[in-house]
Amino acid sequence: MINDATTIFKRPESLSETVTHYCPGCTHGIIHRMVAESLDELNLRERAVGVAPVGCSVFIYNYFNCDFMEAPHGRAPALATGFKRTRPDMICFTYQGDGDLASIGMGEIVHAANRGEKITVIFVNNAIYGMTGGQMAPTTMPGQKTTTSPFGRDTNLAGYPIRMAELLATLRTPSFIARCSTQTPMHIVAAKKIIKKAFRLQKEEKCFSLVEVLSTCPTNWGITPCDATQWIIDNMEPYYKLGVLKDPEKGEG
Amino acid sequence: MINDATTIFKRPESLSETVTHYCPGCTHGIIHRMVAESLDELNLRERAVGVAPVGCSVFIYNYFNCDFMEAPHGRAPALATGFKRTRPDMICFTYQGDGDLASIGMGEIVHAANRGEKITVIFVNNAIYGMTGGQMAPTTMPGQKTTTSPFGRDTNLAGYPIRMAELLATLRTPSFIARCSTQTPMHIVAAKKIIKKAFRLQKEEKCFSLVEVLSTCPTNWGITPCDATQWIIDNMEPYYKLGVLKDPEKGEG
Amino acid sequence: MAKKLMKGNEAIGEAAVCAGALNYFAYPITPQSEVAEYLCWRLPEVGGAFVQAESEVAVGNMLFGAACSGKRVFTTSSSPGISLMQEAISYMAGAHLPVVLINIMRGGPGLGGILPAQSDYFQATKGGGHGDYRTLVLAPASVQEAVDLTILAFDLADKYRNPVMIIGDAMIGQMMESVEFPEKYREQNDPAESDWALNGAKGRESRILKSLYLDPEKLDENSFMLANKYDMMKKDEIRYELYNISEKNRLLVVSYGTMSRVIQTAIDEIGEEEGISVGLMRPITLYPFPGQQLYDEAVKPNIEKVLSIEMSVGQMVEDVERFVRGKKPVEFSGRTGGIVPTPDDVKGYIRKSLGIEK
Amino acid sequence: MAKKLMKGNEAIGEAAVCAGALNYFAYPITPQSEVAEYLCWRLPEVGGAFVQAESEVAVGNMLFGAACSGKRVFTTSSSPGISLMQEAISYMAGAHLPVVLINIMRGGPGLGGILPAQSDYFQATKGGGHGDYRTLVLAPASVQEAVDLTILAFDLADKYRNPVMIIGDAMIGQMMESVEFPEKYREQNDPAESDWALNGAKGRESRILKSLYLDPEKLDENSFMLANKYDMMKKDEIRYELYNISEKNRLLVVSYGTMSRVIQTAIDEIGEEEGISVGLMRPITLYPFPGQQLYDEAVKPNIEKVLSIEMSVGQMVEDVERFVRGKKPVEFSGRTGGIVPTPDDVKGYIRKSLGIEK
Amino acid sequence: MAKQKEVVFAGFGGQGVMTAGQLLAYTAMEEGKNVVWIPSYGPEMRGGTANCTIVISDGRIGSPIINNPMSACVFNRPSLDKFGALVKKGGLLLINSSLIDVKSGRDDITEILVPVNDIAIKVGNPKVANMAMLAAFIEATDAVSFDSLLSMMEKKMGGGKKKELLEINHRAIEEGRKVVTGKVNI
Amino acid sequence: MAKQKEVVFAGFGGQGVMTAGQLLAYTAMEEGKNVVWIPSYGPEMRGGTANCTIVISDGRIGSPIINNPMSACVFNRPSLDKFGALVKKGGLLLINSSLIDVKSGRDDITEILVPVNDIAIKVGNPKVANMAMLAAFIEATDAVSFDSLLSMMEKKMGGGKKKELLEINHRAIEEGRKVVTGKVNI
Amino acid sequence: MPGVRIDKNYCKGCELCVRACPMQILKMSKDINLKGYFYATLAEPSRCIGCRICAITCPDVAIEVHTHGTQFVLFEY
Amino acid sequence: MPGVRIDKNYCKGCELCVRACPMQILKMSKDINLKGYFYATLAEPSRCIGCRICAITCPDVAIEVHTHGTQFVLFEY
Ligand SMILES: Cc1ncc(C[n+]2csc(CCOP(=O)(O)OP(=O)(O)O)c2C)c(N)n1
Ligand SMILES: Cc1ncc(C[n+]2csc(CCOP(=O)(O)OP(=O)(O)O)c2C)c(N)n1
Ligand code: SF4
Ligand code: SF4
Ligand code: SF4
Ligand code: SF4
Ligand code: SF4
Ligand code: SF4
Ligand SMILES: [Mg+2]
Ligand SMILES: [Mg+2]
Repeated sequence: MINDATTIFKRPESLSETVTHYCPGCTHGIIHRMVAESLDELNLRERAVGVAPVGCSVFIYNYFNCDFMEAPHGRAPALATGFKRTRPDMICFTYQGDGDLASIGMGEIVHAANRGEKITVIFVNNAIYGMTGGQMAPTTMPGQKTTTSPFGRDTNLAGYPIRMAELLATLRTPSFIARCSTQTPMHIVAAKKIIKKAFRLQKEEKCFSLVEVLSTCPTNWGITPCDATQWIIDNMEPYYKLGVLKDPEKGEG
Repeated sequence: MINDATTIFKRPESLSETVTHYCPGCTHGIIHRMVAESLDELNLRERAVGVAPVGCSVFIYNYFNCDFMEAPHGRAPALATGFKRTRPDMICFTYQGDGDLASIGMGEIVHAANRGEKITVIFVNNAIYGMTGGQMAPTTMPGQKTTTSPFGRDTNLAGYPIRMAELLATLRTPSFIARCSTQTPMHIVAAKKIIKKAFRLQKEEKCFSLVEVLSTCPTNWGITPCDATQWIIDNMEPYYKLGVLKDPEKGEG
Repeated sequence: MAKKLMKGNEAIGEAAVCAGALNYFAYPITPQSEVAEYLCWRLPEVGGAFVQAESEVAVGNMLFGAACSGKRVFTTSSSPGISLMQEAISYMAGAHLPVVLINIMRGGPGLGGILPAQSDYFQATKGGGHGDYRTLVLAPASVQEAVDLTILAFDLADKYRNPVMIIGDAMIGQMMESVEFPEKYREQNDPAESDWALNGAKGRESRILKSLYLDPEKLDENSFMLANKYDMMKKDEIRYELYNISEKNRLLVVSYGTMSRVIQTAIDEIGEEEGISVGLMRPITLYPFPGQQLYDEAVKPNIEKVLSIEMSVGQMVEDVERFVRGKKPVEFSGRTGGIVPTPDDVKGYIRKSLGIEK
Repeated sequence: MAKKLMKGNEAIGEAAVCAGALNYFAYPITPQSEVAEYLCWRLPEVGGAFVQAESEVAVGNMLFGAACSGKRVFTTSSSPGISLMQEAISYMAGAHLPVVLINIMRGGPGLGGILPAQSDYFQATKGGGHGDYRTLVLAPASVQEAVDLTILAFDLADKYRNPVMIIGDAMIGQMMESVEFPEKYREQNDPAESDWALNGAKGRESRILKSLYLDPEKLDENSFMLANKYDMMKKDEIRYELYNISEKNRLLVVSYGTMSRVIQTAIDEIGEEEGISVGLMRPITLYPFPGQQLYDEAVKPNIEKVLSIEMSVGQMVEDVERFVRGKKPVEFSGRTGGIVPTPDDVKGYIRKSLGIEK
Repeated sequence: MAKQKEVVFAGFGGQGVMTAGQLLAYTAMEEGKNVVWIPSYGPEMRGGTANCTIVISDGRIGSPIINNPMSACVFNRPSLDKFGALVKKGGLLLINSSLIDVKSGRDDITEILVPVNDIAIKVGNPKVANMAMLAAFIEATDAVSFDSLLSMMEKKMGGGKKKELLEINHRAIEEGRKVVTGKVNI
Repeated sequence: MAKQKEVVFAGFGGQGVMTAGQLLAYTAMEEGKNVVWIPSYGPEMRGGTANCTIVISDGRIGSPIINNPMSACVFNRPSLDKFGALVKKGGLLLINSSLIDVKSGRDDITEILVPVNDIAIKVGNPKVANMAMLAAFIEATDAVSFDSLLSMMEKKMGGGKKKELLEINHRAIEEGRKVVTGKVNI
Repeated sequence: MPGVRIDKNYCKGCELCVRACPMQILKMSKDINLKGYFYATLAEPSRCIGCRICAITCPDVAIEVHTHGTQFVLFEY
Repeated sequence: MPGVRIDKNYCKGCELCVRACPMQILKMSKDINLKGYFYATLAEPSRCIGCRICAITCPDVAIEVHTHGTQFVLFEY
């Protein structure tokens, strides 16, 4: 039916042809694609090295056509630091979940950002530990039920969700820190721009960049993929405000 | 000569009679005394448990008349969490240096604060690793010479100093976060009030509290004690602004 | 109490409650997350508390602080998580603290896999942390034994004021078996009664729990004090089980944990089917190791060889070699990474070791 | 090159430069901070880079990332710091990465002290992390040997694509001795030439460096692949030194590192002064251990006993027992926590072992 | 050892194979037998394969790992491919004929086709397919009694508003039993 | 072994004992000897005690740890108390008589009193007390030659504006030598 | 004329595209694919405006968008 | 009349009190204490106003402040 046509949207080259292991409707897949598109558009694939986290996205290395190393849980920014300092001519990015980055990896991400490592961090916040079966994360919303907070997150015992982007934006070292989301197509369009900018800043040897992306986990939230995007709008977005929090090109540095 | 007199300033009871191992003029001693005075005044000594760090203040347990445990480097907030959750009826405080708290212990302090552990953290920022012989800390000032930054801290490679109080104040969980200093007697007077309040808030089972205290390290800064206090005024205070950053009693929570 | 069918992970959680250990600190990791998922609602019922830590480094150190209270405290984790606790374990041993750590082992090294393995034997028994210390190590072979040894672990930790580890493979954690718990649940330790815990310097000198001794004589003394405790354990705490011991045995197999059950089946089958008589020694305490007992079995005249079978590439076999002292050839067989040798595999190992063709 | 008088810590730093290892990651800790204090100015001179990490956990993982580049990378630390790297070491071994880790040991467990000890033998040789892996372990006895073994360590790490550890006690780090460096300094590895490093998927399939194998067959295969490498090391890399071997020897002492030098003096003295003839075996590779060589020495007819002398409460002695296979009684003597047994102490141990009254 | 019964339930995640196995295990325990239930998960959270093994015995249970189970209930094609070949000679294989249109091809075992998805849809709830399979297995092997099964089911599901569901389960069990025409002595 | 010389320099931190020891070690190495310098610090950063041992030998140096050194230079009372007792029979003990007003009480060793702080003040810089002590030790033992010492000192201190300091060091050395009246054969 | 091509074997049937399509012209199939999912299909090809919103939304990159001739670009991506 | 008592064996001679005293009446001694430090002394006792500033400044808690009779309190501590 469709022939002689111009393709106006297709699978980016940086993405391999593997079907992912993600659950239906899990927005990890969208974020993967945006990263891959950014690598393609900036022509970075052949000198890019990704660092896989431990979390649902642990198999990310199977889905990209670029080199990858796989980090211990939470330590991806340290691996990226080590690699980038040894090969400053390469492009290095991490892809991390909220358990990985905001819980066990807190020390590593704060210090990588503070040293101003010239790496790009894609931080996928789905307010839960996806891979291990839905335990409470530091980013879990107040009252949210998880397998380790069966009566809902109790802020008296577990505190409030951590806003990583805000926390990192307090650091004086110049960096690019932004939060975006995947809940509607227009959010995705905006997210893509931000992710691409984060990679561009690395290409230009400018600064550390971190993009927090609000993401769904229909499986562990126990709702349909469509309801999950609505859940972001209703519950996460009011607390995790979207926007660019720190931008070296805006002279705030 | 002096007899029949009223004592208007004396060694607090919570302090033991041991001569400390600190270098002459090191303000660790002043901060110890203020903590001890707070314990005395709030009548907490008999149910207080301190957590010693690794750093110059590792021997703090020899200088106090209250129970103490000694933590691995950086992990004092985790020990305090464990103890306090097991004995909520006791008073638990940590005393940590900047290498201890802001470098290796970043994950533990952020998460203890975020969970809202009802502990008190005394954070002694002297912009250097004192005990190990003066290496660069995350809090070392730009251009400051240390044994691992012999040409001065290079912000291009090591980033800017971390402001822990500001960083922790971004957390949503109610807490008391303040920064004070030891550089002049009037600063000490103000610091004492803040430290005491931090302990009072724990006594009242209110919240997590952290007091950052700017402190000197004449030995590793390579200057006299008097010059060291001036160095705080000239170099540290403009960057590490003094004040209360977060106060549960001011309704900011 | 009536029998219950329970997953090993949940049974371990209930066993701790039963032992009066109501302060639990953990970080999720497959294949043991069910312990936390069980205790997060169970502990509040009995006045206990579970803290989900930010990392296993924090877990180890929360345990450290909690243990200083004199109450019974514990964690559960799996291999990589236990690696992250090594510094804290060394500190707790150095400070003479009672604490129970349960490792539901998965395949390694590195991220490895999530299936059963026994490749953390060295880490557990030799001390993966720095310095001269040991943990007492127990290895259950069934869900019921996991319960019993968990309860015992707390007693031994208190008795010796030393960390006690339980190492079970993922099977122990994941399988359901029927279990019985003691009728009587133990009260928590009363911190006020402790003569070493940090319970407030009221009417007494202040207490310090620490591992720092800059004076080398004192540090040496502390290390030999620890060594002394371990010698006492060697005298009093060695536990093991013998299976199918007879004078006809040609081979002595050494194996622990669920692996040993597979071997029991294989021994039964190879005996019945092929008339090959094989005995099994199953250490229950891996440290202290039942070394003399092993030696005594190994030297029995009919035994041709000693065969260590493990879900690893060979770790316990080094201790087996050490204790058999050259009296009989020592061999190793096993698989790792999540592969559990089946009874047929084991029969193969036995035949190979004895040079029997099928 | 001319002889230089150098502190061990600084000499180690220079040796790494000499081996073309210009990427160094570390966190301060006594008694090895001088390595970083030396390299923080030395590396920039030669186009290298030192990153002061926020913790040893980060160090281990920075090394991991850096090693993926195919260049030579390393760290130095001391006992508690090494404990914090156990997870990363297990991962690096699992991912087949060449990396050099240098542990200037201090007394433990816990915070312990800052003086020389040898109580991390188990951690280094058995693998303090989880899973089936090993590190090749070298133990220098002088500053010159620290230099030579550092250079060798990088070669071996590259050869086997496996972590290599050097364990020296605080004496090695703190003492000054004269050293010579090779004339020719080695170039850095060219990452572009590597057939395994991550150097960009340009004109080739993408490469993955990882330790995760959810398929148990694959994980098992990876573990046995590692085991195979270790078998090769056992064949090709065993290094040791014998001292004062003669047919008159009544005792064989086993000892490594600077401790062995004290023993050499003691052996000289007790021979001269009391006519007691004692031999020494000094393992240079602690893993793989010169086990067969030890056995061969131990079984010599005049040898009454084998004595392991360590600055610990007894760790290597377990390997000594294992390899002597019951042929001669094995004993242990030593102190720990920072106490270095003196030649007089050692003579006492020797006499005691041989049942000689002075 | 003759008194030991082993069965594998295998299918996609979400087909209820774990629950069916657990219910069998609970029932057997309630009847005073020794029992082990052991799961095996694939790497995927959803859409992966899942199976569990149940060993029921009057005596001590040795290996919880069974190479060649005496029986297997397979809910999908990959499970048939894997476990069809593993069942012990003389053993029993129950095949979900709603989703699988082939057989194992072996002639040394007994095969029974159970259209469990069809049964489930028929009785009004696609989720009870697993119960139909379990019923067929019990009917064929007498591994436990149906009385015990039903009372255990009641205990596990609780009363109240769950009553309707219980009803549907009962019907699925009835239908499952019907498929089996004789006993298999395993 | 007769060709081996051992000396401990011991005092408060800040008295320059480490530097003096290192200078001796460098000089000995430059003369082609084998040498070990090994420090020992107390737990305190400042105000603690510090000492170092130097072993100089024509042959292989075995133990870097010396129980009973052949000689010791003690700069303060605690060091005298500790090392005075340890010096080998027939050995040599140099005592900083500016700060220590007692002797070791032993009659099996040679003792030399060197008022090093007084000398240092006399030559114009309290920091060079350590050089006076080192000079006295060398004068008494011929551990190294003064020519080597001076040229090593020059090398280590560099030229330029340091010249004045070098001058003062020279004078301290001269004064230190003068105190010693004879050779001690250790 | 624009159009989309949905690779049914990538599709996991999450229905996000169905909800996102501004023209509401995507439907779930009645068949299942190899992995057992009901997959998305383009029910009314003629009404497709080639906006790419379905493709942008699809987590499994199952959708390709083509056009033929003039194409009105609603937004940059 | 106020006054201070300096325990010379706690004093490490840091001179912080000397600089802090508003009356400038503290001086360093010419003798050394047990630890070898020149310690602080109250050179002009009669001019002491009992403000406690020296004591508040002392890192080694070497200073006690006494008073006798009426005392003007400059600040709370
Ligand atoms: C040291 C260590 N601790 C724990 C784990 C277990 N673990 C694996 S993934 C994970 C959490 C993943 O959550 P997140 O980072 O939010 O990623 P998601 O799965 O939600 O994408 C945990 C705790 C591990 N592999 N290693
Ligand atoms: C795991 C570990 N790493 C490193 C050290 C060494 N260490 C001891 S104290 C210290 C830094 C102390 O600095 P800081 O916390 O600022 O305290 P200060 O001495 O300045 O008061 C370090 C790195 C250690 N003891 N343990
Ligand atoms: S578990 Fe959650 S995060 Fe993981 S793949 Fe499924 S939906 Fe995505
Ligand atoms: S080294 Fe610095 S911080 Fe430590 S005691 Fe001395 S002055 Fe204080
Ligand atoms: S391109 Fe636009 S109109 Fe066409 S199917 Fe996709 S979302 Fe609908
Ligand atoms: S969004 Fe993608 S995976 Fe989801 S239904 Fe549409 S085509 Fe299928
Ligand atoms: S009390 Fe005040 S006036 Fe008196 S000595 Fe102290 S600082 Fe000076
Ligand atoms: S402030 Fe204290 S230690 Fe310093 S000189 Fe004065 S009295 Fe002495
Ligand atoms: Mg997550
Ligand atoms: Mg500091």
